[in-house]
Amino acid sequence: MDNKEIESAIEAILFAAGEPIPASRIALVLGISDDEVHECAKKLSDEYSFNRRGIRLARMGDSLQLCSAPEFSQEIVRALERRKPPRLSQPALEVLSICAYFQPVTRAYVDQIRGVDSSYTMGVLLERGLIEACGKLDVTGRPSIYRTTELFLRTMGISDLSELPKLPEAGSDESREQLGSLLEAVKAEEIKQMSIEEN
Amino acid sequence: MDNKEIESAIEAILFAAGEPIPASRIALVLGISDDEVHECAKKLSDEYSFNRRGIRLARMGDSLQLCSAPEFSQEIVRALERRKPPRLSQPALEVLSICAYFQPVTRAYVDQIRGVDSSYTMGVLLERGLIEACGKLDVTGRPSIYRTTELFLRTMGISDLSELPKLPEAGSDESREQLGSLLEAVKAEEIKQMSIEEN
Amino acid sequence: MKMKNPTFHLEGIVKSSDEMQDFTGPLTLILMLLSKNKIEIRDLKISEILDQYLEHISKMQEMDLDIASEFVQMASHLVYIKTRTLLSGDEEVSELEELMSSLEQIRCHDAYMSIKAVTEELSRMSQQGLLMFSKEPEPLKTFDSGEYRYSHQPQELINALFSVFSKNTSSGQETPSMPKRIIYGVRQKSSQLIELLRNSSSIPLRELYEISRSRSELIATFISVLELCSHGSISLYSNGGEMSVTLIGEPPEDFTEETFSE
Repeated sequence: MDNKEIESAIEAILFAAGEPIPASRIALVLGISDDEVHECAKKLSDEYSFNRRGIRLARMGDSLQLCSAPEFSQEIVRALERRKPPRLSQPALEVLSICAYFQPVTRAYVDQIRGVDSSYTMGVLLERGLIEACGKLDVTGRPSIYRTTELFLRTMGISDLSELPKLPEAGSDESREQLGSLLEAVKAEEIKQMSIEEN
Repeated sequence: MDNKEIESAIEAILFAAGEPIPASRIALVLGISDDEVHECAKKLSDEYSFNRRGIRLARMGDSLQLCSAPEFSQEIVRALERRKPPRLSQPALEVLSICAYFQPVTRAYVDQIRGVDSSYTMGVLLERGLIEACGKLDVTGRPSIYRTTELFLRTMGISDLSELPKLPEAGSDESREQLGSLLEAVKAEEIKQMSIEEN
Repeated sequence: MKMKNPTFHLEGIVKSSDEMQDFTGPLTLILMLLSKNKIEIRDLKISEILDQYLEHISKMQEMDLDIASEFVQMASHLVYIKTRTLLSGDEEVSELEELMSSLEQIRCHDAYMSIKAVTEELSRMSQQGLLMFSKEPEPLKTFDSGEYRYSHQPQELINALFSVFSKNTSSGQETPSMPKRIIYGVRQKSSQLIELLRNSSSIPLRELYEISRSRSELIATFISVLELCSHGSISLYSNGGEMSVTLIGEPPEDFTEETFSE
C-alpha cells in the first residue's frame, strides 16, 4: 500500500466506524506503525481543511474520528431535523398567558388558576424556551418561580411586556363588564373553532 | 454558494445523515434546484472514484448516500470487527429478482413462480433490507405486497430499476405448443357457447 | 394502502398492424396480458377492462379498422371469460378454470426461466455493492433543539387567559375574577436585604436591583432601601462613582407590612 492508499483505507475505516478509533487498531490492520497512521491521518485532515470539505478528521489523543465540518452544521440540522416542534396547544397557551400576565409565578399558582395540574405543560414551555425559572419564592418549600423569556417577546412580536394587551382592573364594575364581554367573545371564538374543526 | 461549496455542503449533510437523503431535501436547504444537487453530487461521486478515495457516493432514485468504498471492505471488517457481509444465495437471488422485475409482488406470487415455499428467503431479504412491504393487495385475505428497497439499488450498483439487465423473453417451444391446443379448446368452447345462446 | 387496479399496457404489446399478425386469436392476447401485467383473471374488474379496451379501440379506429375489429373481438372475449369465471360456483371447476390454470402454469414457468437467466448477472452486479458499508447518523447538534419557532398574536394570550376563567365559572365556581398577583412585601424584602448586608459589609445598589427577578420585586427593593435608610438601619454612600449600601443599625422592630402591585 502506498501512502495515498493508506489515506483512503483510513478514510474508509473511520467512515464506517462513525466513532473514534484508536490509531493502533488501524495500524495493526494495515500492517504499519502508529506513527505512519498518524502521519497519513494528518495529511488527510489537512486536505479536508485546505479544500474546505464537508468532513473533518479529528485526533483525540491516540484516537481518530471523522465528523462533519462545523461550518455546515446549520445546513445539516435543517436537512436532517425531522419536523418542527408542534405549535402551542391550547393548554400551553393558557399556561403561557398566566405566566405572562402574572409573572413571576409558581407552578402551584398556575395549577390553582387553571384548576388542573400544569407541570407537563410548564415543562414543554421551559423546553421551548418561552418561560424560564428565575429564582425561588421565599416561602415554605421554596418553590421555583417562573417568568417569560426574550424568546417569548419575539414570539409575540413585542419588545416589552407592557405591550401586551391590557387586562381589565380587578374588582371594579367596569372590569366585570369587560370580563363578561371578553368571555362572550372567547366563547364565540370557541364555537367558531369547533365548527371549523368539524368541517 | 459556489459549486465547490455546494459539493462540500452535500458531503457534510450526507456524512452526518449516514442514511439515504432525498436530493430534494438538500435542494430545499441549500436553496438550489434538484438538478443542481444531482449535478454536484455526480461531480463529488466522480471525484471519489477517480481519486480512489475511501468513500463513495451512491445515487438511488432521487436519494443520495455516502458509503465506504468496496475496495476497503476487508480492512473495515478487520478494524471494526464487523461481520463480513454474506453473499446472496441462489434462492435469495431468485426471490430478489422476482421482486425486482415483477414488483410489487405477493409472497404467493413468488411461491407460484418458483414452485416452492419462499417465506424463509423472503424473511431473510426483508431482514437484510433488500425488500420491504409496501401495502396490501385489495383481494380476499389482503396479502402484503413487497417491493425492492433503495438498499437493493445500491447493492446492485444502479440508481434506478430501469438499469437492471433486460429480462429475456422466455417462451419455450413446449409452451407454444400447449398454447396452440389451448387455443383450439377455447374456440371449441366459444362455438358451443354461441350455439347455446342461439337456442 | 390499496393497490390500483392493474392497467393494460396495450401500447407495449401491439405496436403495429404487422405485429398484430402474430396473434392467432384472443387467447394469445390474454396470455400476453397475463405475462406482461402479472394479473389474475379472477381479480380483474370488468368495467376496468372495458374502459381500457374501449379507449384503446377508439384510438386504434383512427388508424386501422382491421385492428379495431380484432380488438373488439379480444375485448369481448376477455369480458366473456371473466363473466364465466364469476358465474361458475366455487366448487365447480369449469373447463375455463382448467384452461386458466394451465395458462398460469405456462406463464409461471416462462417467468421462472427468465428470472433464472438473470440471477447470475445480478449476483455479479451485487458483488461490489455488498462490500459497501454505510455509517450511523451523527448526533444532531442541539443548538436549536426545542426552541419555539412560531409567532403568535398577543391577543391569543388574552383569549387563552379568558378561556381559563370561563372554564372555572362553568364548573360552578364564583363569578369570574382576576387572580391576585404574587406580591412582594416590603417587609419581606427588607429582612432579605438586612440578611444580605449582614453577610457582606457593603453591596453596590446596582447589585441589589439586579437580583430582583420581576418588576414588583424591583419596586419592593427600591422602597425597602428607602425605608431602611429613613429608619437609619442602612446607609448609602458613593464608592468610586457607584452607590453602595452598608448596614449601620438594626432594622425597625415594628415594620408595617405594605404591599403594592405594578
